[in-house]
Amino acid sequence: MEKLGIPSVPMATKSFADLAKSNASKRGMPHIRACFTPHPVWGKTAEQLMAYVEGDDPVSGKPLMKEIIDGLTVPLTAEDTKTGMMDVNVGPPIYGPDTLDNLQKHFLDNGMTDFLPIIIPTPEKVDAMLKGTSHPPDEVVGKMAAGAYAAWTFNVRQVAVNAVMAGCEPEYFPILLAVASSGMAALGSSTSSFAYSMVINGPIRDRLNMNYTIGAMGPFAQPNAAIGRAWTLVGKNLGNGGIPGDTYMGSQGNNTNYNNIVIAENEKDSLWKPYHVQKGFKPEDNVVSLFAGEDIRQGHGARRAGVLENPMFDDQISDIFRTLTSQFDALVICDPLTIKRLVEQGYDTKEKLMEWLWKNTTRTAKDYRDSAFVYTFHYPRALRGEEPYKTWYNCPEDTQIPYWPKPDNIVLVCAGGQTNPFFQVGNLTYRTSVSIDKWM
Amino acid sequence: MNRRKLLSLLGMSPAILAGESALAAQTEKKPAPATHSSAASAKPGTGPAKITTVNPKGMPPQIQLIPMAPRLDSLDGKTVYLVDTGFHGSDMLLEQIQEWFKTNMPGVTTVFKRKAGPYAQDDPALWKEIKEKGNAVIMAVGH
Amino acid sequence: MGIPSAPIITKAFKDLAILNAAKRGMPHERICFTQHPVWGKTPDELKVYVNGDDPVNNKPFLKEVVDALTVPLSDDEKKSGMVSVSVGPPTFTDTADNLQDFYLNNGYTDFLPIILPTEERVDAMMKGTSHHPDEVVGKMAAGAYPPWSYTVRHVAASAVMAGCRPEYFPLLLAVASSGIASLFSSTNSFAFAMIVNGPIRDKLEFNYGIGALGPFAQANAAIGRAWTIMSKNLGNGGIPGDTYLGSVGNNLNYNNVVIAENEEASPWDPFHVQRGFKKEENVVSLFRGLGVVPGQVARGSSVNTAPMFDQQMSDLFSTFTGFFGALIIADPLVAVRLHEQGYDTKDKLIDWLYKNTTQTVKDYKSRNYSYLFEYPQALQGVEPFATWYKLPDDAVIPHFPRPSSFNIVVTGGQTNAYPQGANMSYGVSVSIDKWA
Amino acid sequence: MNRRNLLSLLGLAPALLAGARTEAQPSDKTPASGKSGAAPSGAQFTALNPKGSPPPVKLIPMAPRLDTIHGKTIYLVDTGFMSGGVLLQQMQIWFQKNYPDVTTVFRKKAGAYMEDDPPLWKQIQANGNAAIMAIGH
Repeated sequence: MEKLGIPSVPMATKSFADLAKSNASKRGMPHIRACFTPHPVWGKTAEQLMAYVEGDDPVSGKPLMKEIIDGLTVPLTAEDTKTGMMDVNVGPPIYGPDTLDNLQKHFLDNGMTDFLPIIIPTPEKVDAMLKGTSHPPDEVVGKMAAGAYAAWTFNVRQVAVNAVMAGCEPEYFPILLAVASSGMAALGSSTSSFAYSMVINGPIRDRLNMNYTIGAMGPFAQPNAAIGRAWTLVGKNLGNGGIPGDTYMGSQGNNTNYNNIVIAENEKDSLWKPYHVQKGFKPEDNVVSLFAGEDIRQGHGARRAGVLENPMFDDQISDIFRTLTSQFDALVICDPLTIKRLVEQGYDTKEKLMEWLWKNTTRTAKDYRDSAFVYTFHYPRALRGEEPYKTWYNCPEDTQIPYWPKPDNIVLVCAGGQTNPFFQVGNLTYRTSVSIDKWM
Repeated sequence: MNRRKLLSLLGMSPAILAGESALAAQTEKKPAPATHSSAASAKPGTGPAKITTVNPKGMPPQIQLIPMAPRLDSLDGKTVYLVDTGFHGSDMLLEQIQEWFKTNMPGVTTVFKRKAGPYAQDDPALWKEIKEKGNAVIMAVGH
Repeated sequence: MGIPSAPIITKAFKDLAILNAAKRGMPHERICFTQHPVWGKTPDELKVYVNGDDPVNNKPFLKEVVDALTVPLSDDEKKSGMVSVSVGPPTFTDTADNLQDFYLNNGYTDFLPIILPTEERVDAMMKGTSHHPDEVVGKMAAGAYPPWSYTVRHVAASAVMAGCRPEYFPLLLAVASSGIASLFSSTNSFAFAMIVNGPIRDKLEFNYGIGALGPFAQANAAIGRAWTIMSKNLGNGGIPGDTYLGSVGNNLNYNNVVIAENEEASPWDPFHVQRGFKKEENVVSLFRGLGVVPGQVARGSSVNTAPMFDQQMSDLFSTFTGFFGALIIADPLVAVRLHEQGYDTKDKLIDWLYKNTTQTVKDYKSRNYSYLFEYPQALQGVEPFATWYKLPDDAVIPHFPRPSSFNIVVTGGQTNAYPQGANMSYGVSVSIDKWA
Repeated sequence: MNRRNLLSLLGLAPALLAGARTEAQPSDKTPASGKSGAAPSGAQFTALNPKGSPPPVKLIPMAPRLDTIHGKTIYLVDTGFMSGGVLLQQMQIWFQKNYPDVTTVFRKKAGAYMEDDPPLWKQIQANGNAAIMAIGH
């Protein structure tokens, strides 16, 4: 707006005071005239909101409307009209020399970690990590931002520093480079507390001794643990994410952000095609696929478990789907035993089950439109004429509509140790698949 | 993995398996690093300094060996209890075993029982009944 | 008992069964194995299992069962007495890098870097408590195993490894003294949570604002992680195939769900006060269950009406298993809104949720957990399960057995009115001050 | 937190606020060296900075302000968060009452909340004199 020559006043609720100011600065307007209402706006009546309008800005203490009008009319100062470039400082390239204990404390106190112990990234350890790839240390790997901010760039060496800190071995390094090259940070800046996940396919799983059997998603193997953790450190240090109140706004936070949900697919015991092959890669390719969304939940609460007759896993999965938001997709993680059972039921390919789940997981258009999430994310797209949202907003209220636009919004992968036919469901959306081999 | 390897993982002496005295056969699991030396001090220029750290493991209790119950000469004419601990499908498996006994060892009386209480809980009433009326037990624990 | 017995176990549990029998004192127990899984197989399929071979020993399955009951015992099988279990020497000496590898490769860690527990650091940690280094803190087992015991010094070693500061130590001792391990040996992949209350939250700089459950403060991160490291080292938990059997695993086991209550922004009594403690006391409360899910996506997050958080929570809980409880983790904005709606105490909301979160008897009976855990209790006459199993299929019953299945805690940074729900049951509350 | 503290957290030089041109200036203190503890942990090491490279920020001059809002057209833009629209409608009512000669136009931005909406900006540029944007919740 300001760029177009129209004076404007952004208005946010009080909780976003720090965020709004630092954001404006990052966009080059450190003196923007933002004003604030009390928080929250959602759930207040019209009368309560009128009281906000007639009341004071809780940040400045001045009457809100006077501030808005002043913001539009009081002449600019010299600083307000300044142009040019300013640099952002991230500190010296090397810390120390100092003791390991002091360095450990320095990294922790300066927000460069997840507040847990790290391996100190000495030049020797970083050099050893760099041996894990043929790419030169100064090659630019990509750009990353934890939200709608200016992205930071980073090179192979900077990724290696974070890999060392997280506890990775050099042979894990190509996976991390592949993840970092996607530009996706594992910490988002939304007020929702998002979760992130990666699915790893190909022979590299066995070469690194990744765990895809008992306890596949838990703390039972170094590559699963360290690679997942490194993604969060990469998001903080290379993408400037994870600063509460600035680049991280999740009101309650998400415990999965420590190590992210790392899933090495159990290709050996799965009766279905591996995920990367579905995405057009060869079975011998090494690929990491990234997902983002709300969470992951266990299938135990599902109805129609059919214990005494037949465990109806298709029905159970669909039942869990009904508790997800269609703003994000579904990532189903099946133990190999669950897949065996589904194949016996007739789902001999993933596609057959995806199709069945897509057709059979529905709700009325009324329920769909009543969801606050759908309103925020889908309604604007419907206004723009985007399908299927436009149809879903215009059909009669009692029309049954699917949860997701296509069967492809449902992803099925295999992990687990066959101690019980369980499954878990992530409310997570596929973002991208990246070749690991390219980063060897 | 065979039984011997598995038990050594537990920290149990392989000696028990070889039939030696089972009494407090303490073994020291060899850790990769040297087991003792005074905490070496840092000598810059002489390679990485050695340090000493403590073992974080708690104290496992001793294990009381339980002699197994004497076996029967033959199952003929005996009563065998088939106990279902409650995991999915084990009732149906035991029914099949019951069928098998009827066909192949008609002299055996089988009694099917579902253990009361959740799977990890004891059911003393059932054990008492078996002790009074039964001669042997087949217990389905799996899934 | 004096009665010969033959346990039957599916092949998947082979290692576990042998180890377990050994831990119970019968290293030679005669275990017979069938194919895995048994669940979901037809009678005909099971007949093939029964008439086929034991997949572990490759002998006819039922011949093995009969032999187990009739072949005379060997000398080893008759043996009695006590055996000790070794955990290695008390200290290790090597370079820092080698020790880091050694701890990782021997399963002492969660496979992430640790602070090495040197004697100086362990001594510094123990300055955080007035209790004697050799005092026994408690006993812990990761399931139905003989529990291990441990001293203040053992707890301190794990605390150092996880990255804790000495001032966190009383809280960890309180957790350790409960004997509850955060890794459990079920084939389910359970999750664990702790709620921290009292002035210690500020003293230790716990985060209960923006990102409360995420990696944004040392106290939350390191204390949660220490619980898992303690469970491995003090309770012998977390060995896949032996003391950990979760088929798919749970990401929450790395750091556990650490919730410092936002007592200041909550309109309700803090959790520890509900449990009979004084407000100024420092208390940690432990929970176990399946996991944490966001509530803002549940039905009831309506755009057309004011947000109905009570309905949202109820909708979310109807997809939980009633075997575990329902823990509401409410942002202060949600709590304030509910308070305005008339829920001026946590108990009022719990009462509403208990009465309004319902299911049919048919749905109830069709859930895995009902059959596995509650049907046996019904057989024993335990209420309400005994009654529920007698009602007709279309009868409507509560989703959770009792109001005490529900718990409420407030945390978050008020950037949005979001609740989260955990399918978790309350275990115990422990005084932290006792361990100061 | 005040603006100066916030901006220094960002890594923006405080000099910018004082009106001077900025040079990158190390704000992170390297940890104190020299005070070494007991022997093994006292050895000295160096460690690499794990941070990526932030792009420089291009300063954008603000648009000239209006002399007065009397007789002007103000767009009230709802970026799509929950209830932002209701708040702006209350504000419209306030303008009608207190500034009856101000024309207010309410618009909901198309696209998801983070996406741009160029046709709307064009419309405001053509028909409006000022804008108030509701970003909150």
